[in-house]
Amino acid sequence: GGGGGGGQGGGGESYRLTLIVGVTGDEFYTTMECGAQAAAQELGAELTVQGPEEFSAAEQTPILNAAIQANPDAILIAPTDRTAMVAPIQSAVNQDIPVVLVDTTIEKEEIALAQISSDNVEGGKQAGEALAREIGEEGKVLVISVKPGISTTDQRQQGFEDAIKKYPNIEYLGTRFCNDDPTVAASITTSTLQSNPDLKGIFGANVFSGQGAGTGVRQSGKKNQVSVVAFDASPTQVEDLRSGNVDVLIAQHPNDIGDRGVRIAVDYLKADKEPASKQITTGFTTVTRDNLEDPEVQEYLYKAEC
Amino acid sequence: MLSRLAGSAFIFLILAGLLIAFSILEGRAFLSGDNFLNIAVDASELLLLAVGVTFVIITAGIDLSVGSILVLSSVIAAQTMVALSGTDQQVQNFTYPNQAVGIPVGIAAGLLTGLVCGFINGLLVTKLRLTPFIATLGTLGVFLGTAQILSGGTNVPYVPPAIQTHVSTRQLLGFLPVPIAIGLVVVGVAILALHRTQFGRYTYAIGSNAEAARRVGIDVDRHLLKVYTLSGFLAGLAGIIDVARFNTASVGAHTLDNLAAISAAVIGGTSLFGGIGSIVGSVVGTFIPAVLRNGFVIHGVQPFWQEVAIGIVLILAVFIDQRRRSAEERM
Amino acid sequence: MLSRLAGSAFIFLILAGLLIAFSILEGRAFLSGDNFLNIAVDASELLLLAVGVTFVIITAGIDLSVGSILVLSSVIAAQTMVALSGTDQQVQNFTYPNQAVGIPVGIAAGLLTGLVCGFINGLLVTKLRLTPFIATLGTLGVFLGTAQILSGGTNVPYVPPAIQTHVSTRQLLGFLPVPIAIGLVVVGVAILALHRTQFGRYTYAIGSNAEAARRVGIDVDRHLLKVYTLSGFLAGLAGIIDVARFNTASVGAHTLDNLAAISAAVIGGTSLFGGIGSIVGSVVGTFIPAVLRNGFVIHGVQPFWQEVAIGIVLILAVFIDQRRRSAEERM
Amino acid sequence: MRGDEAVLQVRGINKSFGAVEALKDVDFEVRRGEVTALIGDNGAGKSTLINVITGVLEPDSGDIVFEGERVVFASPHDARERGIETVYQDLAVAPQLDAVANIFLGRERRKAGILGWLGFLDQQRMREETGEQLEELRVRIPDPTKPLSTFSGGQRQGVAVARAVMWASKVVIMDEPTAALGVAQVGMVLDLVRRVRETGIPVVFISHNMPQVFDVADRIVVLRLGEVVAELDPEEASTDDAVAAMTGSLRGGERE
Amino acid sequence: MRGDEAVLQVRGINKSFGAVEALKDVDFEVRRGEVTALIGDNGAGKSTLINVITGVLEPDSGDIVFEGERVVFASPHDARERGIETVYQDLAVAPQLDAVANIFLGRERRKAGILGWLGFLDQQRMREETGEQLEELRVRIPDPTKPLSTFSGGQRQGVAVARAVMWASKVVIMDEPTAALGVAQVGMVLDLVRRVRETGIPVVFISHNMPQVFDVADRIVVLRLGEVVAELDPEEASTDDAVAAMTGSLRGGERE
Ligand SMILES: Nc1ncnc2c1ncn2[C@@H]1O[C@H](COP(=O)(O)OP(=O)(O)OP(=O)(O)O)[C@@H](O)[C@H]1O
Ligand SMILES: Nc1ncnc2c1ncn2[C@@H]1O[C@H](COP(=O)(O)OP(=O)(O)OP(=O)(O)O)[C@@H](O)[C@H]1O
Ligand SMILES: [Mg+2]
Ligand SMILES: [Mg+2]
Repeated sequence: GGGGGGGQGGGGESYRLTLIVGVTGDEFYTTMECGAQAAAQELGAELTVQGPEEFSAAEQTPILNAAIQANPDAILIAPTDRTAMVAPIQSAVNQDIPVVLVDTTIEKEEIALAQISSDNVEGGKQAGEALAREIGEEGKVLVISVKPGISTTDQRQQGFEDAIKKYPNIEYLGTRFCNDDPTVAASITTSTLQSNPDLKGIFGANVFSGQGAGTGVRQSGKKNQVSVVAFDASPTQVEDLRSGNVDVLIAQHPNDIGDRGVRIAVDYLKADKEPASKQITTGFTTVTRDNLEDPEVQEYLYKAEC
Repeated sequence: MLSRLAGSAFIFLILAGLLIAFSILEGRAFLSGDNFLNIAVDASELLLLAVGVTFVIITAGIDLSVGSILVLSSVIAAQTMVALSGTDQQVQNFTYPNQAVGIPVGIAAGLLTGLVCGFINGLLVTKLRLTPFIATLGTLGVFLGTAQILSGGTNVPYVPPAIQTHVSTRQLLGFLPVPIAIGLVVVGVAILALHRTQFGRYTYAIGSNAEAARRVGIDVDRHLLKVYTLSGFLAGLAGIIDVARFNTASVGAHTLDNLAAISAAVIGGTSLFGGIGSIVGSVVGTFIPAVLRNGFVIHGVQPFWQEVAIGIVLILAVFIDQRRRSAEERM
Repeated sequence: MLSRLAGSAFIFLILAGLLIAFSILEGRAFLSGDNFLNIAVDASELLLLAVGVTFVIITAGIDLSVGSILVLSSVIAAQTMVALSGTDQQVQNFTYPNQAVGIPVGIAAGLLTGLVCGFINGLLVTKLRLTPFIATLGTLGVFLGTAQILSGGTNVPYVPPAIQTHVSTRQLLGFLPVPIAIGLVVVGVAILALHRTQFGRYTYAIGSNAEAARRVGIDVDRHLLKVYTLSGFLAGLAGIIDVARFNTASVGAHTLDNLAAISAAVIGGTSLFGGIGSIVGSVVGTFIPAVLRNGFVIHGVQPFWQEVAIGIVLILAVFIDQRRRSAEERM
Repeated sequence: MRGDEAVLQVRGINKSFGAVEALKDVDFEVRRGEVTALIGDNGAGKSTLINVITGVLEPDSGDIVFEGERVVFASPHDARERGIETVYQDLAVAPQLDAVANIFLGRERRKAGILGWLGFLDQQRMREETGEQLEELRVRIPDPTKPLSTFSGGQRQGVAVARAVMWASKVVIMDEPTAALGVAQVGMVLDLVRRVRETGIPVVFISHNMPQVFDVADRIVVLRLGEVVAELDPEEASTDDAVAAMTGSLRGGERE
Repeated sequence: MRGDEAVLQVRGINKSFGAVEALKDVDFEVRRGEVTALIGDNGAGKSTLINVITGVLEPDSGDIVFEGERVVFASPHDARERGIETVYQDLAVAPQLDAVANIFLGRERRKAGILGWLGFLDQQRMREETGEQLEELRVRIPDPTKPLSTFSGGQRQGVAVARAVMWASKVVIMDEPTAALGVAQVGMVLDLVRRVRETGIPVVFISHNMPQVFDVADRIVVLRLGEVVAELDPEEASTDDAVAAMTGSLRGGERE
């Protein structure tokens, strides 16, 4: 292994890294890509980004296999399933390609060089806490998610549920799925407001869920009654926050994840240096209209372009 | 042609039946003007796609690329609006000194994009003689990829909110949201065009027997070019509505819109083998799943069960409609 | 029938051309046994779906539910394996005392599920006389919803890893991964069944002229029932491979498999209007996109550009194939 | 061989399509070794009667008696099983299949042994038998292994006729088998009809061409607006009688 | 009115389908006020010749001269524009459309004024004109507003004939227009052919039925295996001559 342009040799050499995201065209991963690209540029490495069209192991596996075939010096991957991606990642490791897990993880995480993950359960908890605060700890709340079987959003939903359990006056209406289509998310919102006119809060578990929830609330003219908490903090979401369509954003730190992933990989390639800790958990930032302009919050807003 | 209308009138009854059932079950929660307006606004984009696809399917074609055209049009519309409405600095601070120019030009750009995409589909089908399935499967990827390249794969930010207030939230005559108004106009024009004009006549003739159409002197290729362009244009229009509703261009969404639009047409009685179909049917075919989804959410049906229930109701609705149709034919 | 084979041989040449192009471009990174085996394993599930769907499409039908059947079969297989291989406690500690029973019974349960789902599709098409598009659109939702209800919407955990080591990682004769072996057997049997047996003959006859088939005494309904059941069974088999490869049942995936499988068939020259098609064509139609994706990833093409490039190559490939075909007909 | 023995009888058949009464109380019989011509204006109900006899359509009322036994043909399969073969007016061929496949459709020859049990076709044998059959019937077609969609209308008709004659053991029904045929081919079909009669198998022959009808028929049944209005003996009646009966301008002969 | 003036001439037409030479150096002309019968065995190339004349097929070589001017019909549209109307052997009708729509297909009547400019159809007027036309031609069909798929073969043929006659201003071509017709309907079509001739418009009439051909034709052109082998004068030649020329058993008359 390690052939091609790699080698464990000197500093001047340009390492070829491949980042495989969970799904292409997703703001979160795009921002992660930005962070990774910036770090790669700084360290003189060459980064290729790949990813499947659907967040699924069946779609991601062929891409990982092909990427291995190109024999990069290291692979950064956001595995789409804890169990399913073990074997494909193992085959990369078997070929002596170091693997850094970014954002999500796998059951046998020890085979990876490191894993830098957002704790999505924790993120969901923060969303729950934030929503509880927004609605004065009482009233009906709803979750809108992508579709069942996607680990990241499932965990956010789980964290959210855990958090609101603590509030006896909050009535949880359950989770609805929008197939990652904001139009469907909007219609779920308007329909729910028909049956539960006293709905107080919605948690949109990803970009499109939140976007659709905000639109649905506005369409029903209940902007003042219903609080919307959404995951991620892309520029359009920040706009929604400013305009009041959404009330709270749970920003992950994808830029950070990408940046650190590349650094860990390059460090290892250059100096054979394993990271101090194999497990790095990045945090979340709760963004509201009030703290939006704070510099430490601004830092974590996603970027549309690098 | 009369029996065709009678046929679509019957599937209309099935939709009415669903509406009545949910009204009885849910009372005011379902049966309210607000709810119906919301259902209609939410379905407005799909409705436009379904109308365009209906024309295509009646010619015995298919258009898998409508969702991608929608996305590409919305990206180009949104980016044009952002670029023309102010400097980078200005728009990032949400001030849009030139939005009076930017928004209309953006809308025009989006519509033009849809038109051009549809035209490309038409060229592939008529000049390269590709089967429509392959042609539009190919452009599905090309258009979507282009949208992703242009937008960097993210939703387009900083779209002037005025488009939202002027198009999506604005209510004509004090109650009619603009997306519904657009939908009504498009459906009205489409009904006339399909059932009352030469354009519609040729559409049916080509789907019924393309060789016969050619032999009586119809320029089949030219007509197909128009039909695919129309479908693209309507997808572009849906893209504009999308931008107006969400104040951004949603690049990652709309992957399943093609299947949804084709389904709407087929539920409404349009034959995938061409020559048979109606706009009214496709309208009903758009609303049956929309109403079911709305009613089930209001009723509080568990999401997993919803999938099952919608599938079953769909099968039953079309089954009843078909029985009725063949009974009519026997009369 | 000979010219049909010649036709599919030509699209084979296009695939060969792609393989050669990438081999020249990428050298050993692309042109290696390992890489080809990986491509084949990755495409094995889609291949089975495409084979089943090819039979259906040749009868002038369509099967939109194959992805859902795959998911439902894999959920039922996985849950059966987990339930029978040990107590809850044991499996959660990854010990599987009864897996020698659990795994085979799970596989049987998954295959049976596929069979039953396909049979249901067949019943809807033949007994309720629904258009295949609507019937399988309905069951698409029903089967997927059922899978979600059974699994609670999450991937099924604690599947005995032995299925992975015995089925997916295991290499027959020291080099042939089991999914590829299954694919080869299925493709071989399907080629014989379609081109050499009465079953295949009836499949073509029904798609070519269903009424004529009925008039010569073919029991059209019975045959269609078999064809849809076959498609369901192959989807079930693909579900088993999915469980074996990923050691879990993925409920959230496979939404686009139906379109992918139909595309594979159509790229391979199968006509959506029935009566025309071949298994070899569908195999090639499965591998053209798979090879393109693999080659582009190795070459480091940006994902968004990949979409565009795949779309263009697809259009070109089918265009060349069609030109060639009509040239042959003219001869 | 010719005789009065009725192989197939239909009695009191009624069939309507919505408001159109296509068949009104029709009695009709086919006798051993006889060619029965069925004639009538366009839309008289000839094809509908054939479709009822062969199980394609279910009659609204009426009985079918085959070889002395009341039968219900629920599908064309049942009629074919009993040895009744038909050349349908729309031919009922599969255009994407070749002549061999069409001729053997629903009656495929399978390989011997286990392969045959698995459904494997004996293509070789079918090709040979097709060649022999076409030879014997003197039907000329370009290439029996080319799809029928490349054949001219007359050539397709030849294939459909060959198929029916090849398989019939009890009755052959031909619905306008000569409509698209050239003079020479018509001669061959009429010849064929006579040869089938020689073997004792009765033929039902539908045509609008009176010379052909009078040339070949032993008995002429005239349908008009769904009713049997006359039965003529070609030896006695003239073409004008037949035309008069079909168009209703004159009763050409009393019903039996 | 009848004369030697050629309205349409084709010269040296060749057309092959792969190995099949469907037309070999064919010369053919259509003269003012004349009915030209085109006869020949199945597969002789009659329909192919028609398809070449009407722009459906492009000839491999050869010229078409229309009204003294060399023309190239790139599509059937061009031929129709020039006033050439055709009843195709496969009818070329749209089964899902009704008789009115089929008769006016490609020639729709539009509403007056702005609506017409927008493409709105004057359905009322088309229905009326269809009624009149069918009346005049004495073509009987069940209901002109029902889709053609519910019509019998003869009824569809009636619609196709009505369409051709209605629109022709220069030439009418009929490829086996009587194949599926009953005796009475055949009489009407032959009558129609004569009436068209009266107006000076030449007719090309293809049929396998010799009595019909001799009844109506002014001139008979015989095709055999893609070649024009004879031109007969029906006043002088007999049916046997024609059959002999078609089947090649005898030269029935020397080429002009
Ligand atoms: N499937 C159908 N639906 C509606 N009407 C029908 C159908 N089949 C036949 N008819 C009508 O029934 C009548 C008898 O039709 P049929 O085809 O039996 O006539 P035919 O004697 O065979 O005529 P032809 O000589 O033209 O073949 C006609 O008026 C026809 O329009
Ligand atoms: N599209 C085609 N492809 C291949 N061969 C064709 C095609 N069209 C016609 N042919 C062949 O060309 C020859 C002439 O056919 P054509 O249809 O002109 O005959 P025809 O004289 O009209 O016969 P018929 O009396 O049966 O209608 C035949 O051998 C036929 O098989
Ligand atoms: Mg008939
Ligand atoms: Mg012909």
